[in-house]
Amino acid sequence: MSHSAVASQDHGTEHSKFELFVQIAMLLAVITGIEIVTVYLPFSHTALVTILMLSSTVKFLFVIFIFMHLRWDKPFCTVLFFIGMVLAGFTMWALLQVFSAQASIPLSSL
Amino acid sequence: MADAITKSGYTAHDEKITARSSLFYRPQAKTGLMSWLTTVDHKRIGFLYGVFALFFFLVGGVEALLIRIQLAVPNNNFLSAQQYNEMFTMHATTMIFLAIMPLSAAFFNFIMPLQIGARDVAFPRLNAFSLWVFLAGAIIVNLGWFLHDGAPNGGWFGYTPLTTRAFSPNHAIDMWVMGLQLLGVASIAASLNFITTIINMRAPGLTMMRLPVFTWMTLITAFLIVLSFPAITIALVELMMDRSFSTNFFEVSNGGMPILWTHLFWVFGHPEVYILILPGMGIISEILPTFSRKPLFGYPIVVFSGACIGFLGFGVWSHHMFTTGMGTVATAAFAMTTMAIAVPTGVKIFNWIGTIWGGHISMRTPMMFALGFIWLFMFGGFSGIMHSAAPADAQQHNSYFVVAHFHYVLIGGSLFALLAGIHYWFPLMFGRKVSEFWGKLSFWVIFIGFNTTFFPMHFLGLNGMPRRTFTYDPNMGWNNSNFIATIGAFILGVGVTIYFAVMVYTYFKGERVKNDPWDGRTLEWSLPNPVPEYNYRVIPVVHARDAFWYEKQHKEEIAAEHAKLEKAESAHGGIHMPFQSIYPFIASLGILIGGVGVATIDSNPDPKVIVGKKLTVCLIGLGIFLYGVYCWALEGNEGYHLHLDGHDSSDTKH
Amino acid sequence: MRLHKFLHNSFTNIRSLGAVASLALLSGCSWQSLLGLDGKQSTFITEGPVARTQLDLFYVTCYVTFAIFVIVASILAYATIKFKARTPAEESAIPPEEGHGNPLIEVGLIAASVFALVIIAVPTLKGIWYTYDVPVEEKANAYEITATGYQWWFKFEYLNEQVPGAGVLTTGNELVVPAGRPIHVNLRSMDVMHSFWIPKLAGKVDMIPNRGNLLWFKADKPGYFWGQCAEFCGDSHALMRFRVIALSPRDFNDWLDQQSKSYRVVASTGSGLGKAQFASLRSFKENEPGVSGDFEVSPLDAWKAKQFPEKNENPELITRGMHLFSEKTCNTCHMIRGYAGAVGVAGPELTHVGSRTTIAGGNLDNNAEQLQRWIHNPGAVKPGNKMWVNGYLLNNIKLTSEDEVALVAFLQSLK
Amino acid sequence: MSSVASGAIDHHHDSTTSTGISNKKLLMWIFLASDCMFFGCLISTHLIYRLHPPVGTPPASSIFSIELTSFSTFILLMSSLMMALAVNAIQKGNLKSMRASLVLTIICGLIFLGCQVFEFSEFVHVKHLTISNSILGTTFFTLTGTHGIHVLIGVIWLTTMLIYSYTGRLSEKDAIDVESMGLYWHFVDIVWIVIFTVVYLLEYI
Ligand code: HEA
Ligand code: HEA
Ligand code: HEC
Ligand code: CUA
Ligand SMILES: [Cu+2]
Repeated sequence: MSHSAVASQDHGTEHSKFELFVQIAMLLAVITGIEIVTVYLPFSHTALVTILMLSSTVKFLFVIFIFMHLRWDKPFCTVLFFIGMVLAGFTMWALLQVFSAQASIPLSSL
Repeated sequence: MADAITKSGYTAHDEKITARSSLFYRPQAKTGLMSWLTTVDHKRIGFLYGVFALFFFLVGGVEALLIRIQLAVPNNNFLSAQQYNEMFTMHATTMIFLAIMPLSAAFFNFIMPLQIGARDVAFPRLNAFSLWVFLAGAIIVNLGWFLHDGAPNGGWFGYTPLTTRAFSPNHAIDMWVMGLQLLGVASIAASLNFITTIINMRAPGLTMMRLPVFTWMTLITAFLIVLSFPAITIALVELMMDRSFSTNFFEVSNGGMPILWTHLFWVFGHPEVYILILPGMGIISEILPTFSRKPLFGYPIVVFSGACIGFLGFGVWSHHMFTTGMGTVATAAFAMTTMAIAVPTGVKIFNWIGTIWGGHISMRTPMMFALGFIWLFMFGGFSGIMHSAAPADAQQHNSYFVVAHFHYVLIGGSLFALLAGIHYWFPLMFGRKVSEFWGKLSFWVIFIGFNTTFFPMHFLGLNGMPRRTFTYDPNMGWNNSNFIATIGAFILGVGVTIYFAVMVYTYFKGERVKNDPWDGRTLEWSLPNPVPEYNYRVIPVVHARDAFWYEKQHKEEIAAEHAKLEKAESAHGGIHMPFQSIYPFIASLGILIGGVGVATIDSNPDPKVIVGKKLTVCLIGLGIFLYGVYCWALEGNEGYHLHLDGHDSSDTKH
Repeated sequence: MRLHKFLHNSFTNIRSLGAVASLALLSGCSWQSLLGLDGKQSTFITEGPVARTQLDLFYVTCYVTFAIFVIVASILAYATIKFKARTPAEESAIPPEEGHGNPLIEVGLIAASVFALVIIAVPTLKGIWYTYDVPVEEKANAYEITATGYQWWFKFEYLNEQVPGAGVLTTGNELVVPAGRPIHVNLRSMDVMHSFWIPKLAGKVDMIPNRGNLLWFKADKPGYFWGQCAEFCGDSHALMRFRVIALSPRDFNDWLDQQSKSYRVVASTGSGLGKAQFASLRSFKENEPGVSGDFEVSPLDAWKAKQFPEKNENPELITRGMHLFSEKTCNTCHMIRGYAGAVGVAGPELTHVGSRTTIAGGNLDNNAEQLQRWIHNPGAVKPGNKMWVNGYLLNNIKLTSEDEVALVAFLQSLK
Repeated sequence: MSSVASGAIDHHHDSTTSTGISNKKLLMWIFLASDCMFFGCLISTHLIYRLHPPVGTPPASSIFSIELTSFSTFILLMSSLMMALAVNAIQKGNLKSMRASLVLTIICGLIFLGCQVFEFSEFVHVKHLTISNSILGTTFFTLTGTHGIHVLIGVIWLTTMLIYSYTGRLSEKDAIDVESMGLYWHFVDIVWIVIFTVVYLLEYI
């Protein structure tokens, strides 16, 4: 069986990961701060929503790719997680679409 | 089975090990009750899944017969309305969650590791845990039959607000919710395990595009389970919160929307029906090539279409809701995606026909069931397409036309495939073979009984008969079809009885067969039957898609290779075997007790007396569960090494 | 020889079957009735444009899938027969060549499937938009009604018809509509999910709490139609039925006038009532059929006959029943317009209950016997019935058979 | 190797998996994929009800306290950093530094939980928003509560691991266990990133 062994993960390239992690954490904190400030800015509703969605996606991606090592792992892990993430995202989107249709406005909010 | 496995496998154990892990009790019994409760062997677990599933299949079948008796004649009062509602709710819940799914799981467990040349699944104890939690869930769902509150009666999709406390005040629905919740946990845990196993434990050379199709479908099914069960889990949590903590998810007076349940349920529910059919399709894709003595036609595209079905299956849920007034755009979108599913499904049908085309078809029982599957499933698929035309579905929805559709795909599809699979792998599992005569007889009786039962239902539905009605009037024009359907159900019952009687007989007394009786193509047939505990003496190296077929054609090279591998392996320390463990069982027992406590016992209405009966039972359950998990974690995933000399197994210590 | 005879026989059989069929067609029998598909809720018999659109679409799906079925099934059957190994020798012969598939065939078949689906998809899309709401050009002519589902009966509110002092005109379980006009029905539910289905007029749409669904239909001509709740809604879901009566515009207006009146008071003549006038109670078996439908005349005529007072009315009995109606707390749940105190809304409005063909959600014929059966023990007719559970059991309503007969007379008088 | 008749089998397997990814890690990733769907449905529920709130619902921004939430968001981010450092440390074989990071992670987790308890009790007692008196309360408490339970489980897991690292059950070669736990912890963090945006921030625009 041993000859089928694939070399175990390579963690050799992590000389400066400590700094990287700290930097990323700072970055995330900064983005969060910006988010909090943006909501009070006089932008249009759609613009604000877009900004918020984008910034939280960026944070999301930083965490999974850096903190959760996806960047250094086998791409397969990324694929696996993205199957779930994409399907969940799609389902959420579809549900929200269905429920925001005119036909779905509940009587209790009319 | 106990016998078969014990005899075939390695039985002695290493004393040194016993001493070393004396802190925790590591059971080693290979026979008797303890050996089953503590087993981590995927074959035994698979066998248990199968036994439970078949038992529940009979239970569900008896419920179906009671339904049919009630409907045989108009205005019958064989069952009361309440009993009838319990009957179809439990019939569906039992058949779907306790019969077809675990029967598929039985094959996943038993066959899949063999097909990928593995010695076990990735997490053997987690696998045992899944089994026992499944059983706990099954018990809780069925508990109502024996209690004052009665069995669940909200229909298998438990639409709110009928299932909220206001309209179903007693504990029947609580048991349903709790039971389904546990079944979900069991299914997800098992599926995580299967995915890891298939992805990570393949024999060398077994690339993904060489995987047997059954294994592929196992993988896709497991993904579907892992991704769709969370939706029902959330729905059930919300319902449970509504029932127990008076939240407002489905409480209209505070702005709740019952329609939300419907969506969440079908977000799960539609993938669920593919969870039921894909394993069947996998089995069929194994059987047809074997008995046509030809490789599967268009392997890559069959695999791809399987994945496609799985993926598309997440985008069609609202076709169960065409009549909920979603609005034109949503209805149209879901109608289109639903139709799209016909394409990959059709591709599979075409490729199966392509497989038998030009083959040498040996018409054995498994093959009969497999061909029956194609016919009936295709038929059921067509009525599915009729549903997908949303305006037409406005007439068909919740009528017997739907009942006809889904029994064609569920019985004609899933069940036929599973029955085929039982016949097909029986020799491998038990070393005996079902008599062809009795096998074929049961096939024909089932086939005829099935069509007699469900074909008339198409017309019943179009003639306006709604489903889930415990009675109907004699002047509606439904009498004849209903009566025929009832007769059919009894023919079907006879067929099923023959089938099982023959299986049981064969298990004890059937004709013994040599290895590889069907001239199989996939790896599992290279094993002796019954399969030894460690599966493969030597983990094989895979060179081609139909691995065993290739081996049979390159006997010398393979033999040489085997010898080399064997040497390497024994130098490496022998065969790794995991220890048995009782803790998965104990943890599940805790879950069972806690679950029963939560679901059935009235909490003390007086808030000052908090420590009511309920809390006590729940805490006991929780305690046992935590104890189980704690010991499970601490005992560690250790195991022992096994050395085999020649053909006799023996125990060597280095 | 025997074969010949067999063929001959079956041939004559087919011929005679054909003869029967053509005879039936000539005599006006449709294929639906030949096949027994002409039930009261048959979707094969359409009496309005919505149901017709749905049926036409259904036929399209049938044709397409049938064509595919014929092709695929014959190839499958051919392959099975042709390539079957008939002898053990054939079985163990050298296996056929190892073919692995043919991309061209696959692509061709995929294209063919997609094409077949397009044939279905186009009318599907058209149908979705057509059946969803009243077409724009007919909107102005549409008649609006709100239907509300309760466990296990329907309430109908005629939004355009105001009854002075009593809000909109309300009825229960029998929906009377004008024929030839599009009817726009708002679907509501006050408890659990129900579904509103009149197979011959339109496919179903669900009644969902906290959701404003709608459905439209149009009856081509006056008629009497069977409807049914089509979403599982608890114990008596099977018994949650209703009727739709489509009337010519003239009749409909007459009906509206009649319905807008307060309840019909039958003046007492003052003569006492003798014992003999009480009919004795027939005991019913549980689940015994009591259901309308085998009308001697056409259902519509039967309905029309119901609009007039019963022949041998007994004013004393009716007056007695009228008093009992509030004595026995019936009025807490049932509204009778004009009857002081009868303002309940938990049950169907009874102002003109005597003019309906059925009672108890389209379950029982509206005649003295069945009415008595109903008020004697509603729970035995409809398991779990709210009138039984929240009325009889909760209010401890006890009726002697005299009471029952009097109440029945009263109810029957409400034309 | 051959002289040891028993041992942790999984390790052996891990290094020889078909993909080279260890079983535990793979299992964790699939589980997280599944959990995406889990939280996806919960968040959808919340958003759907926010889409058309019943008449008379008070604006959520009058209930939420952005300061507190921002603070706990920040804390959770820092805990993620600590967790990443812990994994980094044990992968380099530095058990001591891992312990330190773990302790900090646990503290951050506890602070987060503390904030949540404070927030909840404030909402209930001061703002009169309970789980049953309005749909907002229902979805809000269920969603954030479920997330809180995930955090709690994480804290218990972290603590167990910390204890193991002293008793010797957890050593340098068990990096994979810490790594899987880290994946879980980070996931809980990203769920919060989403919740913070769609549940809290969106209410203020
Ligand atoms: C094994 C389970 C299974 C399977 C595989 C399917 C397969 C399909 N189902 Fe079915 N379905 C159920 C189980 C299943 N279903 C159940 C249990 C319910 C009812 C639940 C309840 O209400 O209780 C249900 C209900 C249901 C409905 C809702 C009906 C209603 O309540 O109103 C719809 C609507 O669109 C539907 C559609 C389909 C379609 C389009 C497929 C397709 O996947 C079928 C595709 C197959 C083919 C089409 C045949 C082969 C193809 C060819 C030969 C190619 C060429 C063909 C064409 C181009 C048309 N199903
Ligand atoms: C895989 C799933 C599955 C299977 C296999 C079956 C199998 C059968 N089902 Fe059903 N069924 C469903 C899934 C399934 N069903 C679902 C999902 C519903 C919808 C429920 C709902 O609306 O909520 C439904 C609903 C349903 C209805 C409609 C009820 C209603 O709407 O009012 C009917 C009516 O005829 C029916 C009949 C049958 C029959 C006759 C069988 C037969 O095939 C059964 C054959 C088996 C046997 C006949 C057993 C043989 C056993 C013996 C002979 C006794 C031996 C006993 C011992 C040794 C103890 N089923
Ligand atoms: C708790 C409330 C309640 C009380 C009290 C009550 N009813 Fe009813 N009644 C109902 C409900 C609810 C229905 C509809 C039942 C169904 O069809 O499922 C009904 C139906 C009826 C019907 C059939 C109406 C139709 O159009 O189908 C009649 C007639 C009737 N009730 C008469 C009476 C009489 C007479 C009494 C007094 C003895 C009475 N009810 C007391 C609730 C009540
Ligand atoms: Cu109302 Cu079924
Ligand atoms: Cu579906």
